[in-house]
Amino acid sequence: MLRSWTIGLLTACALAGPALAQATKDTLIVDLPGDVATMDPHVQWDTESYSVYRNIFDNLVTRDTSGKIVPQVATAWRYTDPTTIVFDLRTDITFSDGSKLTPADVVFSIKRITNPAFRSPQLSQFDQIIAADVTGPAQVTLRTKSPYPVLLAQLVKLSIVPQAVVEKLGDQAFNQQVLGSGPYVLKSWQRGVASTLEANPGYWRGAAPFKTVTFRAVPDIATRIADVRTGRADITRGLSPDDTASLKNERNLQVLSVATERVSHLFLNPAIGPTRDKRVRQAIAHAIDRDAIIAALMLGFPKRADVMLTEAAFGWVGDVPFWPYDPARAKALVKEAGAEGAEIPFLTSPAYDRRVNEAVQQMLGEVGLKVSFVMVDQPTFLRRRQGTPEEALNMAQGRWSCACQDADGVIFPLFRTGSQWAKFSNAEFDTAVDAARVTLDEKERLTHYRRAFTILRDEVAAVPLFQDAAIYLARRELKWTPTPNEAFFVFDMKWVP
Amino acid sequence: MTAPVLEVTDLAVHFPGRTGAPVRAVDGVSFAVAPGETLGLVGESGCGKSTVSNAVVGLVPPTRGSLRVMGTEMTGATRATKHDIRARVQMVFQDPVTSLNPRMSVGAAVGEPLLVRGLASGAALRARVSELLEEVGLRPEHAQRYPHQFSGGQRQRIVIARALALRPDLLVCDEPVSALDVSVRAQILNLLVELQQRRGMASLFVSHDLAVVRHVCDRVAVMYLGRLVELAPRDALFATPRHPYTRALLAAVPEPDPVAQRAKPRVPLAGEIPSPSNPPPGCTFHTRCPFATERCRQEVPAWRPLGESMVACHHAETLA
Amino acid sequence: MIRLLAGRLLQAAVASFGVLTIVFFVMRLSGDPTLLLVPEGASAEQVAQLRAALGFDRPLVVQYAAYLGDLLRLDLGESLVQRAPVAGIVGERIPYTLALAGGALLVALGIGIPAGILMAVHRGGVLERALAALVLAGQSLPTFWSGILLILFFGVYLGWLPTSGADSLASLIMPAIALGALTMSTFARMARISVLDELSRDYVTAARARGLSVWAAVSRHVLRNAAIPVVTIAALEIGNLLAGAVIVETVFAWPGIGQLAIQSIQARDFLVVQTVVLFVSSVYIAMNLLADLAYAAIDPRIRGRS
Amino acid sequence: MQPALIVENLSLALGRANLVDSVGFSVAPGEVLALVGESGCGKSVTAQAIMRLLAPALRQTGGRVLLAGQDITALPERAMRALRGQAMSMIFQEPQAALDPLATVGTHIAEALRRPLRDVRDQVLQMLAEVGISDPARRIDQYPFELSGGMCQRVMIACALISRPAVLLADEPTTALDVTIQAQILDLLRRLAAERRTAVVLITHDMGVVADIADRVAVMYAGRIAETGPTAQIFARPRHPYTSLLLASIPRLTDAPKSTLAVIEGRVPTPAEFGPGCRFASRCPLADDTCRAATPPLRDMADGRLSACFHAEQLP
Amino acid sequence: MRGISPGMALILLLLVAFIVAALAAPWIAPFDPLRQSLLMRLRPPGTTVAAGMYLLGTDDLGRDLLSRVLHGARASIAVAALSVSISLAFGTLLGLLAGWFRGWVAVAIMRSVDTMLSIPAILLAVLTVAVLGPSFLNLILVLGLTRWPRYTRVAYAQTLQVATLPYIRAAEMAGAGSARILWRHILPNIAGPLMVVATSEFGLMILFEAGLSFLGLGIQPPYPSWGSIMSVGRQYVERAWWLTVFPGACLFVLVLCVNLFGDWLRDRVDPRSQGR
Repeated sequence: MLRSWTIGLLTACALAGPALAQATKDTLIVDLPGDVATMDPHVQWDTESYSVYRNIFDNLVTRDTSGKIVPQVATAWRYTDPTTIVFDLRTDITFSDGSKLTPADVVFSIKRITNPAFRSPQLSQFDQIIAADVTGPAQVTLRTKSPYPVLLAQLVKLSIVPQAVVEKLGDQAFNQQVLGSGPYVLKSWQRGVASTLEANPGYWRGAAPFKTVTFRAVPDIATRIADVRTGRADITRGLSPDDTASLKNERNLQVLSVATERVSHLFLNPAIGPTRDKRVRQAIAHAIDRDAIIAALMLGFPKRADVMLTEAAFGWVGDVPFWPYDPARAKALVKEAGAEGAEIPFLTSPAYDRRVNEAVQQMLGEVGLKVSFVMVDQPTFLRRRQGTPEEALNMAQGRWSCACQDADGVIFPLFRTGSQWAKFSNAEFDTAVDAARVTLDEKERLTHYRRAFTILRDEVAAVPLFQDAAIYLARRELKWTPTPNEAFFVFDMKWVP
Repeated sequence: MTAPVLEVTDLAVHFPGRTGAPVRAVDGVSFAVAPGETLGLVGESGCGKSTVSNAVVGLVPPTRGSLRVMGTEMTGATRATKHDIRARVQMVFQDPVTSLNPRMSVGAAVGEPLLVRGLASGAALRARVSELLEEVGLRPEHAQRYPHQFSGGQRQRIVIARALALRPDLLVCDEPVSALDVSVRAQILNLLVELQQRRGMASLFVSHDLAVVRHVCDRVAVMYLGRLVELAPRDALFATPRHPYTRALLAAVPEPDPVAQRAKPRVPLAGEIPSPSNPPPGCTFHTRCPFATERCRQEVPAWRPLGESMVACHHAETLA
Repeated sequence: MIRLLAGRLLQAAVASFGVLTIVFFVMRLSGDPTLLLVPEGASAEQVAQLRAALGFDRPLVVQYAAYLGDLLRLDLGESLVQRAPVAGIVGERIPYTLALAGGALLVALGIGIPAGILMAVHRGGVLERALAALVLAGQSLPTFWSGILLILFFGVYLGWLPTSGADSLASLIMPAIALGALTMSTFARMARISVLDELSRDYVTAARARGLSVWAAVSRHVLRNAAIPVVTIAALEIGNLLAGAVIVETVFAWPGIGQLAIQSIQARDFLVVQTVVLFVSSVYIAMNLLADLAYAAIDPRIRGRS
Repeated sequence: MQPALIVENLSLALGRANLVDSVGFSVAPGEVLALVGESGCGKSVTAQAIMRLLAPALRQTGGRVLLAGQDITALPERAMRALRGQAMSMIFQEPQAALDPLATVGTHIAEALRRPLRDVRDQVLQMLAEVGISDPARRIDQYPFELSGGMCQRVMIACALISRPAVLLADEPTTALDVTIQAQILDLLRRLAAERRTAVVLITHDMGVVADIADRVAVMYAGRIAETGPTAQIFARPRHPYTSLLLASIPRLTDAPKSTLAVIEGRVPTPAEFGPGCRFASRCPLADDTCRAATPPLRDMADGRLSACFHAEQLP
Repeated sequence: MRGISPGMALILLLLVAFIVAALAAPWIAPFDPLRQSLLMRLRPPGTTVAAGMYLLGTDDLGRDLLSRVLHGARASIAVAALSVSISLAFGTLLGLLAGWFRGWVAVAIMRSVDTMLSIPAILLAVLTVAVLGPSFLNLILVLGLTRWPRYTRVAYAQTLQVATLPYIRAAEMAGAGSARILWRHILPNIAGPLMVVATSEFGLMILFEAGLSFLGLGIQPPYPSWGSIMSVGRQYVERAWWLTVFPGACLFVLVLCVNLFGDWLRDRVDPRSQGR
């Protein structure tokens, strides 16, 4: 303990030297809003942790830049029956300590994350898997409780860890000194400060683009922008559209953006208060000028969304248009419902864009509905939003991501009767999403989802606003195309002089 | 003889000391004040005279001994009894600046005892306050003003008016004129003498100034290191002091008369007053006494009558 | 002296226990972190399962007793979020916190105390007013704004200082100034008051009557006497410098315990928050003890007491 | 013989208020002059003005101070510092407050010699013995809180006299002390002043102290000198109504007890209330329109005394 | 003694001006501070539209900054004034009780003071806001209930001092009970030093609210406070400087004036009564 203090003090005080950033182009410095919570990929999966350990591990399957699920550790897969799937694995992958990645490691990884005693927060994404077995020298077989169409999408997030190392070190120590088969190796991790990765020389997919990559924790966006401007960092994320306005002209910088798989939406509670009346919900839908919000507030970065899903996810349908902006109609509906001047409590937290909330408040005010904000911090927000309809209030903003890129991960938990998020209850909707959940046939599933989205639109269970944009600021020489899943896969970046 | 207004018997007040040993501020003091009488209590700083006056008005609890006011025992009395007795004994303090609440009008201060004891309120209270102010030589309209608008002498008059409000049987004056300028001092002394005569009120007059004590008191008690060394009628004490300390004290007072003062024999008392937490054995004065003998160092002198006086000295007879 | 210290330690123990209890219960009242940990689509059963696994389904009193039991065994527990021993998580931040607090204290003492003394000695003069405006300015700007202005000016436009981080002495300069500015004015005002107070005392006139100049009287006599109240305030302020630096640490990306505490509160990482607060209050108490010892070193009246 | 200290027409102002007005006196070596008056009469600020240690709000508006014939009024601060504690010294009313609580006895005295204590230890020990402190070798390293008030005043006297100054300003040196201790200190002062030929300006309000020790007296009232003269004559036959009333108002061991004391009615005017005439006029039984209109000059009464009263001759 | 220097007069004048502006905000503000205009976002000072001139420009939702700064003064000053009043009242009461009754009462109260002081105020505030949620009322309660120990310390020390004075003993002898003595005799005489603490706390509370706004826990949108305007405007430091500069200047001048006023007040009440 004492020793680490002393060392820390030395690092803090003694290392007066030039900024690290401009050293050589062998390095990449990334400013993240926070530090890695856990390096162990089976524990936390918050954006910061994921951004870092994603580069250290390989997954069973992955997505290409277009979002299609493609092989990684697995070369091919097939269903032998609706609940059993067989994966063929590569045999040429080694972990960075030189040991081979075997089917046993894959099975170990699945069993580890699904073991309730391990208390993985990600457990619910994998708990449909009830068995994993090595069924050949390069083959594993998984079985699910029931037909589970989202399995592959979930497996995209499953990192393969080396069984021998984990068992030797124990969970706590492994978290400190993770080791995987990915393009990078963890070199050092100063909690709360930075983590540094080094290229894995023997990576099976080829040489990594940077010798070292440093991820720094810089909570304040203004400071992160200053870091990139001064070259102290090469890339950062989390900019708001307004931040880009004065940066677009800077010669050394580039603003990168991509539409993510998150849909910003307004949840409407049909169980309580004035929003029980469908006409009031419809009025809200008509009152909100989504295009104005996107153009004026968000400077055109996000894409308008008509359903509660993005094109990047399976289940998206383009032929269920949402209610148009029509304030006159909205006013009339409010009047018809006798809800003029009705108070609409709006639950929100600092995690949601304040300006969108305030714009919505004004737009609803113009059609005769009085929005009042109830601000709570994020944990409380989550608790109340999942609590009783009274706790969840009449309205709230949401930015849903299941990271599985499938409609099942979005509208099922949000609207299916019995889910703690859902305050909406519709038997026909329930039938449709239940059916889609256990059907492997994509066409059939799509039909179910079209039905479900139509019901959501007609009942106005929510107002989809837009597909969120992820905005990055990078040095001009960095070449990278950001992906919708907000992953920071360094292997895909490179310097171009 | 009528019953005394105040009867103090073997009073002791000890405070916890810093070093562990208790500070014996007052250590076995007995005296009585008769109705209409003014008893002077003199001594140097630290001798315990102020502690005696604080004990008499109930501001410090006695460690030992008895305090009777108008025949009622104070030590161990119930709260209600104490509350009643307190009305019979009032006090005038040394510093007229700190003895009045600066944020309270003079009228409110003088009327407070009457108000909180429910003896007067409203117009009656105002009338009574006016009366009291006039009695001490102030004007009724002064009631509206605040203490800072008055000079030291006037403030002391206000304090006296407040003390008189409850028509006490005993007025305890703790160095009432030592913080005042010479010319003002005379005004207050005249007022006190006048009040004694007009009201026939008994008082306990604590002072370090022998000339002042002689001027206002009927009998005088001399204290040294927590004990009485001599108690005598005024004229007897000043004419024939029986205790060597009384004599030294008298000799040390500078007379405002160069001829007399320079003619005085110079026998200044040597040394300093010992600490009351560690008093010398025997007669506590023996460390400074020019007449001390071995006996004085061993044996505590008895409190005994000698002529008109009471004295605590082994050699009182040989001094005279 | 020993008795004084023993008494203070007892008081310190009581205060620490109070701190622990308050923070424990306030934190639990704010809800538990289970919902923050699970994926958004998790079902009620899955949430309940994790909650039970983390032990948050037990009655509060049981959790409290368990926590105290662990503490008595000097076990600070494991972070729910980071899955690592809390002692290590907090411990790794402490050097940074100490460096920042030290730097800020240096700024505050180095500027604040001389400014306060000058203000007292030049009372009523132009110098006093100029210094007053200077030291008070430090306390009149929100740090989150002055911080970003410092970064833009010295970091981006001039390029003199690193814009963020904690990897060099240079990167300590701006956060230390931003944090020290607040404390500086407290020190300056306190130093001014106590020097003024001492200057009005007779011994200063007496020293000057012996032929000492004002500055000689100040340096030979006044400063030691004036130091006593300043030491008290300094001890009080150090607690604030340690974990009150939340905003400065956030703006300058300084990895101290203030930032850790805020992030842990937001993540409901109870044990980390409790440990941070325990650490800060212990330092605060230790500083008060040190201040008591400092009095004794300065003041013979206290030293003389057994 | 040349006076050790001459003060001529000294005037001091606080803002616009004329706090001290044309005060003058002189003291010869070995002589004790008592500057006597009630609080607020300006006697203490006069002493501070002589030392040039006035509070910043006060300013000298006229007059001069001669030390051994040298005019020190316009001396630069550096030169004044050389005189303070060397050619003229001062002692104070509250001896315990006048000593730095955190410095030892020896440090204080060595400071007056402007030498480190270790260089002058013997000299300091000798001085401590001379001011009557028993066991100087122990006392020299003690702190003020370990000494009684009387001993602190002895230390102050040692500080003041160790450099053998020509003039000692003693500002109420015994007021805070008990009578028996006061007698000791007065004796000490008298002895040392005589032995060392020090001119002493003793500031006091106590006529008893004046009678005991002073060779000459200057009575001050409201910032002006009322009268000056040899002690015996002032007490025997005051030449100013103020002095006369003051003496009559003091209770004495020889008076009739409980008799009515003479009283000076009213109170001292504040500086804001100072009018054009005699400042005592508002309280004076002899005052007439002349007194209220014009300032009475200090007149020579032919017996070595000066009085600032138009009616001095009417006094008995 | 009663004199007020010209500098002090200016400070008092400014303080009065701030309070008047805050009170009169609804009548003197040129626009509705909540009225957005997405087309008029981030316009510089002096921009003229049909409805009038945006004298200080507009914010990121096209609202008039001058109106928001005026209404923000209301919120900032109200939060500070109310929270200071609460902690002043509560802290003083405890300090009076501890100083008057001494013994175990004092031990209990002063130990809780130690406890409260050893938890950094900002952490305690963030924690409590997390529990209660950041409404205007809760904000005041949180600030009020976390800052009382400062007053308790001063009130305790002062009460101990005043309680020994003769006029308190005179009141006891008059027969006054503890409540009367505390209320009529002690409280008025310790008010000076407490007001000094209160002024410096007032400035701190304004900054504290601003800090909490930065952390997302201050006055809640759309209602403005200086802190919330600035923490939003911080994002636009370079692009729309007016968003931080105007409220920042107001905040700076107000806090500076309050602090200077506090120093002046401190010099007028006995300096010796401080910090001991």
